[in-house]
Amino acid sequence: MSMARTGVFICHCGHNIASIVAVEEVVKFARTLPGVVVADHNLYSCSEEGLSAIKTSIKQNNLDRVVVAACTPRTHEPLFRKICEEAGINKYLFEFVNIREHCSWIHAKEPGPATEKAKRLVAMGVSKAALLEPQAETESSVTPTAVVIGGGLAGLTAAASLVAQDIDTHLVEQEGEIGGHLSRVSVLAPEFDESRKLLDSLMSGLAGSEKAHIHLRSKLKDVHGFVGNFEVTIDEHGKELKIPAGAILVATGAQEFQPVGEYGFGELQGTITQLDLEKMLSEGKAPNRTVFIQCVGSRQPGREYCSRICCNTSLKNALRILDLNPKAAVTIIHRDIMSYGTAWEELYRRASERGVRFLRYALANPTKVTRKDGSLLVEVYDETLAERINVEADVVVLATPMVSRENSGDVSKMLKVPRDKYGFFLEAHVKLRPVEFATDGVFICGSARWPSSAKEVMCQALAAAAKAAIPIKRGKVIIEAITAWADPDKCAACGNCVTACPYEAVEIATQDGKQIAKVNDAQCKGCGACVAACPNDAMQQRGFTTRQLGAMIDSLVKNALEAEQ
Amino acid sequence: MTEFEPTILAFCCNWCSYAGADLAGVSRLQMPPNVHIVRVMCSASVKPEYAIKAISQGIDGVLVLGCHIGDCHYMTGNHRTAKRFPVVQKLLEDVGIDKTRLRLDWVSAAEGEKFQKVVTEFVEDVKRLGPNPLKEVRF
Amino acid sequence: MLPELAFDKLGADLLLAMCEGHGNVGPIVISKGEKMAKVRTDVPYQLVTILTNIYPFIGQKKLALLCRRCDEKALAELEKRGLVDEKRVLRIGLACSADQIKACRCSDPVPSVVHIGAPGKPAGEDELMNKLLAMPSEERLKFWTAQFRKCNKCFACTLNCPVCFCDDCVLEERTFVAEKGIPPGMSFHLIRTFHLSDKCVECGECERSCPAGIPLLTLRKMAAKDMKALYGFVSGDKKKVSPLLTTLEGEPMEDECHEC
Amino acid sequence: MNVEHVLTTCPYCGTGCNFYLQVVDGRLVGVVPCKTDEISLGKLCIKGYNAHAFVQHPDRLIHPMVRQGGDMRRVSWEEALDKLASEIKRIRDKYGPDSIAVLASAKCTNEENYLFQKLARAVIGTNNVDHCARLCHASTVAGLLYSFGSGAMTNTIPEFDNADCILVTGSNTLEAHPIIGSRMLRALEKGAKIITVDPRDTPLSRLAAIKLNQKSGSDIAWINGMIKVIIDEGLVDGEFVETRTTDFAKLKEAVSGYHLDKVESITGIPKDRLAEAARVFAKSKRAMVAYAMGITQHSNGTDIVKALANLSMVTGHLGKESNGLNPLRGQCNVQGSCDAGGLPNLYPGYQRVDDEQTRAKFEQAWGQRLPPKPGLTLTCAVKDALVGKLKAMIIFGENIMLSDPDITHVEQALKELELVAVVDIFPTETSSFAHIILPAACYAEKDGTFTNTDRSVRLLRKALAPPGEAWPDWKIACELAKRLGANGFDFASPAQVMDEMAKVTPIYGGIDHSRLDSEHLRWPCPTKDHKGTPILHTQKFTKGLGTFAPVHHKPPAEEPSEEYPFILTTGRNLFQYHTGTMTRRSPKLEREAPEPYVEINTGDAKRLGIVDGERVMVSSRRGAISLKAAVTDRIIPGSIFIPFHYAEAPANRLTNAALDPVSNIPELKVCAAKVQKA
Repeated sequence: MSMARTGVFICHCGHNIASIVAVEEVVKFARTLPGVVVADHNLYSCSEEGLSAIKTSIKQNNLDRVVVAACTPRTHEPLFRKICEEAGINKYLFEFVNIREHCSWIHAKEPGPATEKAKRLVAMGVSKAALLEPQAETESSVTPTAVVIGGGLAGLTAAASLVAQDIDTHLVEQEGEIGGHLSRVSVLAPEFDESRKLLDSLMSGLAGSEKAHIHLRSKLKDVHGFVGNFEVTIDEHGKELKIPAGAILVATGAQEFQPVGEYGFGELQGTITQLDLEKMLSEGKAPNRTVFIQCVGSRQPGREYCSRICCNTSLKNALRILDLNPKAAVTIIHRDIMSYGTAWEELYRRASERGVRFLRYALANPTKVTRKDGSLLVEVYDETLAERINVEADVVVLATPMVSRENSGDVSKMLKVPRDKYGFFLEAHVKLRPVEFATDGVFICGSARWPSSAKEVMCQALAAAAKAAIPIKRGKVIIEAITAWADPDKCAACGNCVTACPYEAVEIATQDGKQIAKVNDAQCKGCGACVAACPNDAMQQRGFTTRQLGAMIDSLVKNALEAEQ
Repeated sequence: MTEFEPTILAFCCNWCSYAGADLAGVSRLQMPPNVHIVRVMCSASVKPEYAIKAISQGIDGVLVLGCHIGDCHYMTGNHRTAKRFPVVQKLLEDVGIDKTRLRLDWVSAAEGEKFQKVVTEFVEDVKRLGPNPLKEVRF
Repeated sequence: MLPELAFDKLGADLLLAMCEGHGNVGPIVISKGEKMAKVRTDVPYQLVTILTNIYPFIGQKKLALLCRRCDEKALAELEKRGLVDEKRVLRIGLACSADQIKACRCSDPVPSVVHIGAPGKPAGEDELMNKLLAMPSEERLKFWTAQFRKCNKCFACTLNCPVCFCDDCVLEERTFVAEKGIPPGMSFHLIRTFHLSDKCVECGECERSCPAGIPLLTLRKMAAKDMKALYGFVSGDKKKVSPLLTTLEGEPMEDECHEC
Repeated sequence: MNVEHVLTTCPYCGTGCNFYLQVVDGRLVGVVPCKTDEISLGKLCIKGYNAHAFVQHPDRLIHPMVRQGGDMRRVSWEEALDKLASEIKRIRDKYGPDSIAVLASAKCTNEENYLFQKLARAVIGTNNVDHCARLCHASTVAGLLYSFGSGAMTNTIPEFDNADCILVTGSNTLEAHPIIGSRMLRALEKGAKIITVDPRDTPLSRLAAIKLNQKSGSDIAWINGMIKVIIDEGLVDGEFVETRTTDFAKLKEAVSGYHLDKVESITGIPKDRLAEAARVFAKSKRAMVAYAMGITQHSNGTDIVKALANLSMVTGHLGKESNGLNPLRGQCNVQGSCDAGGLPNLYPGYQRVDDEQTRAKFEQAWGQRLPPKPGLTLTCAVKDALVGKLKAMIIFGENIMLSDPDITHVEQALKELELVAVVDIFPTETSSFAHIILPAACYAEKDGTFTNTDRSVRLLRKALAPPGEAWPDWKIACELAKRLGANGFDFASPAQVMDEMAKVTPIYGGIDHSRLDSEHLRWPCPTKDHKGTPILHTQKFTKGLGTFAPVHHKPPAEEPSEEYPFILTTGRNLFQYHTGTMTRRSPKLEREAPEPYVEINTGDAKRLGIVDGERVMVSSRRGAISLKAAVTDRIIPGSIFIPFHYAEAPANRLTNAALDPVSNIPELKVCAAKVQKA
């Protein structure tokens, strides 16, 4: 292998880097590094001028490695990779060095040491770059079918959107009927629309189309394959059905927490949950004296999160009670009312105007509910008045949080997608990839991710459907070349990698008479777990080979330690 | 005699700790300039061999940072990391190298402060230990 | 009697043992009908290693070998990784003599079935290990660097190791063992110790075959102690997956791991 | 299905470790150490563990070839041998027998070397038989014959275990003789003091109690300096000197001028350190000296060896267990090839060809008139070829195009020759000049014996058949002899050859293969009931009284100059062996040391602006080579070191063919060189 021809480009990032790191000095240093044929600096590497400068330099010096020392690869790597491609070299021959977030910005008071560190970081990058290899991204075809798991508002909305885009869509619902919570709630705040109407319009979208396939009383049983080529096995009341699919949407929603034992729930007649109340109201029954208790079972040790929708639901239902029964007395006992946004805050105002009583309690002084001659007695210590108040009620509504579905664990295992510690699913990136999972081709929407209002659920569902439609419409998926491979000469077929892989992407196969590990590129997510598990350095990850990382360590040793002496 | 400035190598996973380090930067959280980050996709891909190689060659400390348990981008990657590195620490201890020179910790993408804290603490710890004795050893 | 046991009772095609010849004691492999010289169990050849050398060539043949407790464990580690087929490897239980047990500081000397020799008592803990662990770490480092300085990179420790299964050893590469000629230095020995931490069966062959007389078995025992302390893991059990490959499930998920 | 473990002897250094070759159905699959072997104790070095790797390499020579015009043509054995025989006849008839030289081989067995020299002397009719011992220990043989009367290790390898003091000089023992090195490490563990004297840091010197870095070519100065200290401080073993030696007065006189300041200025060794070393060595109860090429490969090598003999005698460290002077022989059978008479002036067993009675004995035994005058040494043969005095070389398994000094001259010499016949296992730099190439069997493919450096005669046992049409060298020698019309070459096996050799070689008198199969025998072993001799000179020296030789420091033939400021010294590394014919075809060894390099001191490198790993040009008055710089403080300033294994940058392009007048050993260890950025 001939010596690499590396170009190094140090970014001033205006003052962000240059005001701390002596950029010219780093450039001079870079020129002394092995394989570096040109080192230069730009005011803003990511600007038009910056980019074209790099491009010209690549061509003029016929570079085959490019190192940019600037900000973070997490935001800018794609941009510079693109420039490399435009300049005619493989984009995987690019290496990013972060001297802003990881240097100038965090050593603002030590320009000297920061400059030295920047040099070492650049040297490490250059030493890795020298060992980079061009990579070809693999393509694989996509089955033009989507599977939506969950027939609630999220699932329905997503499915309707997919069908509208003329995509074969299977909707898998475990209950006997479509709708989920939507069919148990009569009106949707803040506009007080009838949920029935919404449900019907969504259903009508599906009913007519031969693209829509609805599976009731069906459970997810098994999932194999990878983006574009999944095989989803479901159990449709007893009989097994295999669905080939290109994308999978998780819309399994959440469920209402049953506060058994709290505030006499289950023992004291009259203590109910929001869904019980929804049922009463839908039958036109509105109690005379109602007390809502908020945050029952949430925002407390063990379940720290705020369920986000309970306050608004209580406000909505308080107003509905007053609509049906203007004389009714309604009290909301809360820890603080979370009616975020204009519309919800408006509800809060109306509720207070119409005499809904708000009492604030603290976790430290729990509210007590007892039965006293025919009615319920709610004893609450009001934090604002700093005194104990007794409220009598016919109905005490316990506003409990949405919790993750018991079976979300199984779904997580089958789809190999992560959950947080409360059992809600974790998206790939909270800002950059909010409706996707790290696992390509699997998407998330609705309360399965986090308790959400109907509006939010629908936004997410539409977003997820749009995202899922991309590979299907494109007809192929491109797999980033950070996948692993096994060096057949070194592999001893000990199977460590097979055990270590979270994605069943590695198997021991026979290749010309020898047992060796084989990686399925499309299934490999490039985590590198197999690399660390391999005792013999046979397993390698593209773009992160042990030789590349080893070279970075050697470089640091050379430039930091040998400098010392 | 100027104060001893340790050379420290850090491995950060792309999804959490590296992002956490970025956040620390964006938030201008100041910390000592001894730490050099190598980006990997997941802490599970960090071979103990790297730490051993670095420490054997005289690097004063090695930091391995991953996502919090349960938040791994690859589900259980960091579980393996959590299983692996305590063993390496023990082995270092067995041959007489202070295990403090190798630290494993978790930093999420939202924990700029945690990143700053871990880095600052670690640099302090290693300073307290003094230079890696293997620097002096001639084999 | 050994051939009868191997061929007639156990139904083996080949028998691997060590016996006298040319004024020495060495390994032999015979098939049914061939006669063998006097068997010498007092010379501890690492028969599992010899087996793994020839294993790829013996096809579907069944091979019986003299099997000490540590050999059993080594075979378990290999079977666990699908590297040998237990149906093709038949064990003739060999109980180690008191001297051998002492030499290996062996705590688990008795094979599951004893065909030859009398079961011996386990030896106490490795004295050198305890001495070293009691030292201040600077002393300990001094000790090991002095030992490792003698290393002449012959690879006897890997070549003779029954559970080292790689043909090309990572220690031969420059990726992790920096090029500093001989001796190879600390990384060589630490990496090897780590690689063996979840499979070493403490047969002591590395120490016996080390021309430099480095107390490698003691180092292995230290690692074994660590694995036990951390994960209650003891290698040599076919059913136990290496803790280095499993998740934390079933164990406390210590989130902040500040003992790290 | 047939699995065999064949006990045999290692083909590399002179330690002579025994191990088992693992053979599965004729396939060589591995090496297993022999735990009961008295020499190796079941330990091997990396070369030993890889001794199987090259045997079945595709490059092996598998059929005879004859040059036709430019290229080599495959022919039958018949044709090849007939051609060789007729060529030899032609040249002998035209120019006389002394125009032909036979190169025996330190890689071949005793039996084969016996046949080679018999072929030369009794069939071709010349004493022109020599081999690479000329390049390694010729000066030892000459020097120790003078001092003791016998040129071999006085003690045995296991005895190193129990020494209190080991003085190692000019030997990189852990790399060149690793298993002897491991014996020294055992001694170290028991508290022995190791003293090293060398221009380089070696793996062993780093463990030494006293490490002295000397300037190359200053050996006699420090040795005499030590002896002076010993005499001045009354540390002489008076009784030993009195009863066992002669010419002490001469020695005393000779060393009197070696004041430590003067010595320090010549050698660069701090005087107090040298004095300390002298005391430690003299005062130790059991002290052994081990040395190798660093001592012998000098233009005054014989004198240096004598100086070491003086040091051992003056301290009485001789003739007792773990007390002695021990030249470490570098090749598996370099000791044996000398024992077997592969030398121009000596018959088997160090019997002089210019001695009437001896010659008569051999003429009688071989039924042939034998030439009286000693033949050409290897180094002189090359010189004679250059001037057209020598016309033919029959080369058994040597690669003089890499191993000999100043190979530019060797190359010209080979081109001058009318007949170059090479018998080898692989194509070599030398065979590319051959008119006839004959494929030989390697150590694993034949029976025979090697004699290791401590005089143990060790059996080789055939583990598998030679590849293709290859023959063992003994058979080739016999078939050739027959075609030259000789009798007395009808041997059915090497065992029979050994029986004949034993008859005419007193020190091997009691040795035969059936004994060796189960016994460990060291020569001298005169009779069948003799158990062999571990320690030499116990009661008296072979020659009677040990003789002190008054020797003086003499600067090397070539000293650093303006233009060539460095002293170049050459040697081996752990992983490669000699000209690399075998090791470079063993993947694991080649991987460890894949390319040539020159070791240069950190300070010198800085001065020349050379960084580690950079390509540099090293040149001497004889040539230039380009290779990688290995910048290190493990070599003293002003000296550079190049291993001689690598054909792509042959150290011997640079080395000086200046010869030691007595032994004709070339000064491979010192020449003036310069280093430049390439």
